[in-house]
Amino acid sequence: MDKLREKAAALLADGTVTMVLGYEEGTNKPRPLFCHTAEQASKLVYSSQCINNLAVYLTKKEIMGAGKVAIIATIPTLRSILQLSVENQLNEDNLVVITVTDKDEVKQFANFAEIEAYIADFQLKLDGKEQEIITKLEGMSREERFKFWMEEMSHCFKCYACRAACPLCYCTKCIVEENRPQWINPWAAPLANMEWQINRAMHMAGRCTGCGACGDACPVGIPIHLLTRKMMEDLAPEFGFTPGQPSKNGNALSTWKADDKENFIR
Amino acid sequence: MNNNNSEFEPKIVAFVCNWCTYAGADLTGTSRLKYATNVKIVRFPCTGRIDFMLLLKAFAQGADGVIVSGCHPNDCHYTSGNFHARRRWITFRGLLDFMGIDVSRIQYSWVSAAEGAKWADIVNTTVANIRELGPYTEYQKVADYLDKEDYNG
Amino acid sequence: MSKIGVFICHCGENISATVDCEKVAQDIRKVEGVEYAIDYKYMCSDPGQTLIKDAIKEHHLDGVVVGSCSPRMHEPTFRKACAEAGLNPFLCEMANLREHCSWVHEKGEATTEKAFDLVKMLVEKVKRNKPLDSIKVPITKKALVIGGGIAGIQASLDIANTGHQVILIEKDPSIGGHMSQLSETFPTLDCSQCILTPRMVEVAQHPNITLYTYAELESLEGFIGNFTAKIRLKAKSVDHKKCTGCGACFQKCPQKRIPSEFNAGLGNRTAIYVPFPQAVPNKPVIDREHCNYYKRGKCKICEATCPTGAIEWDKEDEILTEQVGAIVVTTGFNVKGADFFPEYGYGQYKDVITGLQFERLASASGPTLGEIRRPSDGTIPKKIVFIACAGSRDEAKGIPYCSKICCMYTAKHAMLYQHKVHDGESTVFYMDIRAGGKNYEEFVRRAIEEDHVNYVRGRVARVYEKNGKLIVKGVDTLLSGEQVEIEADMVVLATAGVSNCGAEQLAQKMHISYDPYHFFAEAHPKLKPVETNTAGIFLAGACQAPKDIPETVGMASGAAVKVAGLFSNNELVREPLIAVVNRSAPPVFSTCVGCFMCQTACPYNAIEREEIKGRDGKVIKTVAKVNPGLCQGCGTCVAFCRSKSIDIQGYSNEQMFAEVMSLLNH
Amino acid sequence: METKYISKNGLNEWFSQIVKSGKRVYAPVEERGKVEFKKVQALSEVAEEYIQTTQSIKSAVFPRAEVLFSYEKENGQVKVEDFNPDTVKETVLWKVHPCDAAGFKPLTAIFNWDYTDKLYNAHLEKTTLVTFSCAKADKSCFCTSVNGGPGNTSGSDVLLTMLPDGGAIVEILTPKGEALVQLAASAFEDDKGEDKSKYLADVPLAFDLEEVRARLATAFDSPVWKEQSERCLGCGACAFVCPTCACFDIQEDAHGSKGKRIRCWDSCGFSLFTLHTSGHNPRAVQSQRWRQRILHKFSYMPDRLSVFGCTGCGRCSRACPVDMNILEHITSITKK
Repeated sequence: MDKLREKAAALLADGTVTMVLGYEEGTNKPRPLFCHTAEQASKLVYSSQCINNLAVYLTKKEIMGAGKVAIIATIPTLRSILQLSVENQLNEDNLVVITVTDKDEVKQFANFAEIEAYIADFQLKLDGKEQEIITKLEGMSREERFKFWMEEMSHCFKCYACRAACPLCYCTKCIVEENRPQWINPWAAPLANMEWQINRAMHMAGRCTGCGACGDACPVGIPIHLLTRKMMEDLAPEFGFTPGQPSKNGNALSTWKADDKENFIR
Repeated sequence: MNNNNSEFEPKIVAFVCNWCTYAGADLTGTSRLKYATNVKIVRFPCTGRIDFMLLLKAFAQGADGVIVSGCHPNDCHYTSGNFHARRRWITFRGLLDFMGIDVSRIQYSWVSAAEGAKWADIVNTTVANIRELGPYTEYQKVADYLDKEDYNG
Repeated sequence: MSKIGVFICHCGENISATVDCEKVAQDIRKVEGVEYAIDYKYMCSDPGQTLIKDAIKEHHLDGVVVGSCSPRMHEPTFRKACAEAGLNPFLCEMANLREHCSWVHEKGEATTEKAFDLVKMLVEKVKRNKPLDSIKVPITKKALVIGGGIAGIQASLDIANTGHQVILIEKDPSIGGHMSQLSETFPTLDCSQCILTPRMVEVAQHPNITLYTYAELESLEGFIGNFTAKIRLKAKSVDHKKCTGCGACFQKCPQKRIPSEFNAGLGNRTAIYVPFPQAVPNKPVIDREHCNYYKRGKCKICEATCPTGAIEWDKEDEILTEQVGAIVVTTGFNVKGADFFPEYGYGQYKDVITGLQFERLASASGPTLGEIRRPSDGTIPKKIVFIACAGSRDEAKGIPYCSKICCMYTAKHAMLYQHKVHDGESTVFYMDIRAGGKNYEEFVRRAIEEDHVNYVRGRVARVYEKNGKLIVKGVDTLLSGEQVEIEADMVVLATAGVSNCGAEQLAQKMHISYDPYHFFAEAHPKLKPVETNTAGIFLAGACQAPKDIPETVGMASGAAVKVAGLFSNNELVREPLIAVVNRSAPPVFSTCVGCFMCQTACPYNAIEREEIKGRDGKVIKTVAKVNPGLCQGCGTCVAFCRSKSIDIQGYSNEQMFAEVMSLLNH
Repeated sequence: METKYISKNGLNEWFSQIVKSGKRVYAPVEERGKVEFKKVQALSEVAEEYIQTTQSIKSAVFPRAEVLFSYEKENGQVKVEDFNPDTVKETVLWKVHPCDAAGFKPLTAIFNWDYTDKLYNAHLEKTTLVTFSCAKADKSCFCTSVNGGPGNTSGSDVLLTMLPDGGAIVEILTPKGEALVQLAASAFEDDKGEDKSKYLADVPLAFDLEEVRARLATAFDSPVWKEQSERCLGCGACAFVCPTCACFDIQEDAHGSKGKRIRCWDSCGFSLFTLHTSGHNPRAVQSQRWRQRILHKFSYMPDRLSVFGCTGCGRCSRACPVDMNILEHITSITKK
């Protein structure tokens, strides 16, 4: 922890960066911290409890400003950074990416390519609880699954915390805000909620890096992250992607292969 | 399910590309082959243009079934629009199924401009299939929730 | 509030026999926004069209729906009629009441109801139509042809003869390509150079053709009608303006043992060289890799012998920038060489050669002056074996396709051999004989029947040397199924035709697609065989797939006509049914976030990057921009764009949404 | 009004009489690991062990989405079917917390400020609040700092304070409450004179509300908003769980020639909330939206409506994905 604070303080003190994004102690668990001065760096913490995906702030102009910024990134954050870079949302020269390794060492990446090499060693796996719900759902009849999701969706009040917490939901105008035509009804109701989630999942297809921030953010506890995770699990082998590892040559929906399956097409 | 399936007339919307299936359906007409009136065709330039949301909107608006049809692989007027569409369908189907939406109500097909007879067959079998499945009330019920007194916000 | 006019056609009785047209017209009047509705016997007739035109003027209509036959039939007719009445033609839509309704349903209420629904759907669409103007793209009437083989020569001459300027670039020191290497050509056995060289000369002398040999495409930007090509003129080290082509230099050049590319390695050339006697231009270049001076800093014998002082030792590559309106890619193919067939002993035994090498042996201008002699000892082979499908149609070799020309040239080779070596004995091992083409089958039959070439259906397993003979081991799968073993003096492999080296990089430079074997991809396998997916770039010849000379020439002329067609107008006029990226008020400017995933989705590379700059010139954001010259209007990007920032004119999100909603609203 | 005692059995009896009367009863129910208000039939369904429901009960009077009126066009005529207050059902909200009940006061003030909202008032009129004093609190609770408390009666019709014997002290506060008690009058006994404060949770005073108000009066241009809101993601979770947030949007659910006009929840935290058609946004950045949220609750509402827009329930702090702890933020303002 001291090494991390020292590193952050040094970056700020020598003017390398104007801000360091990291974590501080919060009410129940660590929360995002924005250090603008070397003194503030003393508040930095880092542990497995740090679950917010800080990459979400990298596309917010009002937060980032024009200067160079450092980010203390967890593995999920690193994945998101890579995906954002593939999608032309980051300027490699304006970003210092730091992580804390398993051995508690502070590691600064020279470039995005180095991040790519680093995260290749970390396999993205569904945790037991998630797998359990997915297995349960797969065991259900279709009607039961529909009931399950409708019940879940009936709790959604469209606060869009899922969207706000997701580093890859960075559109200037979200489809739910589009009203010519009004693709998705803007009020909270089971169908309108489900249409939103279907859109979110489709928009995440081949892009989601599986950080789970959407599910963590949902104040009413809908396991929405399963939708994007399930898509990842299903599409990766189908289309030859590695879950959690961004593909530079387009994503699941912007590319195709001549031998994609078509057993469902007459 | 509807008890009067014999009287049930399914509402089916067909989303087709201009160059193959629309032309194929034209050929069905020129060949005077007959099919059920339940299906209405919406013309798109290419299957690549068909937004998945339009399918959902059709169901929400009361469609009981949907046909999506375009050029056979390698026949796309735009070379690869149908390949992109196929990808999208694979992805979309998987998601819908996981959410419990009845994907058997969506008939995907390749119908070329020369396959007038195939188009008539696709329409007729889809109508029969949807007639068998009954109206998609499961979906339509949630679509107009606002009239449901029990909905607790 | 819209003022839509609806015109229901009876089509004689084609529609009215099953649809109550009068009722449809009556009912549609009640639909909001419908100002006028009428039914008529023949809408497409003159009086019918007049009906529409009058109604547009009288009722100030801002949209028209014609309920009649398929729009694929009469859309242009009715749009033209609307335009004549002063209504933007893209405010006219057609409901398909004939092919999609009256002809496929029985008479009845349901049929009339469906007809009404179809008309209503189009009414809802047309309410959201926008007046559109055709897209006009200026055209630079100059073509670039890449590759100076027979395809490039033919395309250049054809384009030049229509009066347009052509720039032909060739990477080698001379044009001519593979065809110039061939001895005689099937199925007529006329001498290849005799028919080719006049064309080469014509190219060189044509006032409309600018020829750059020893030149390659460096980069390509722009779009149809408006390409900017950068061409690298490789340093020839000889000033061709001064050089008279006397040949003194290469006679004196001390580097004499460089394998000649033209002779497929069977002969030698010097470091300063003209690839072959009939080369165009017939002036030498210095091969710097082998030149003593460039290698060791000493020699300059050529400079000493040159009577005009044409040698330019310090010459550097030049980059030439040319504006062109269309490009024809004719970069040809190659044949698989050495190391690819260890089991056939190629590269190991001197007398196992490729078909191309055999061409050089059989050519009167070749290293043996047309006599078939073994490369190893110069003797005349008495027994010769030809192996077809060497590599082709072999999944294990990674070449599953048929190279198409080998069956024919193998028959030709065997025939030429029999003509030249009267007491010789030739055997052809083949898998199938593919002789589809005018007089092709007859040609093969002649080889077998008149020249007594021994055709054995079967694969050769191995070729090895024993006592100075090449032992060819194979199986006759047609007759006996038994092992065949032939002691041959020479073996000729009909090696697979493959894409030219560098094809992939060239395709990427031009943004055209290519297949898994790096042959360039045509826009449509049947209907657009000479077009690529990038508008304005055309293909001809074996760069698209292996093909023979007649096919290549035909394709080249086809491509030339496409170019000439394009150049026949000052502007390219296109239907405006293309995608557009939205623009909105500052500070957003466009809802496009610049993820550029649409770029990978677009089949036409029509999506570019545009920087939106503030008054201070600083880039505010980078967004997608559709190049109207390239977009073909498929709409794949539209369905793909997450933020709906890209939309397609004529099939917009609002239009399609309204159509679907209207179909189900009752 | 009147204080009574009700035994454990009496409570059961009263509850079943309420259900029997045909009124809808909403109470906290534990499901999917969350406690939320839900329609119930039996007291046994009601959750026991929890601090706070995730969402407030404001949806009982201000639903997430509600039809203002419906219309149909035919032959050029428009037929409008207005909201009918008679369709609103009698509803009992059972086991509401005092901070939730307190939220009804600012809500009522908002919906009757410059315009008397027919829908809101119709719901309110038919709603009876049976509030339970809080015996437990967590570190997000701060009702005592915003004029409330774990046994506060504001907004309630009946306030129950549970006793160790399973019975409860019953404070009947309004005629509506009295009417509800009358459904099972025999279940109630005379007040036993117990002091309810013994059974209330300890919620320490964190800040001086008037001091906050005074400081905010001059804080519009303070850098504090940017500092506090840096991590704010701009979602609407805080507003939607809040018992007093009342922002709404009016939307159209149109289907061809018919449709409905719908009122649905909105949030000042969304950037779209104040976006003009021109593209201009008077609250262009999140810090401005955060400032609006705080000033509205702690400055504008007391100025205009004489009631604070915060009841100290702490739901926003618990719901926030990035721990925008309102208690911490407000406290820090008093310390600046």
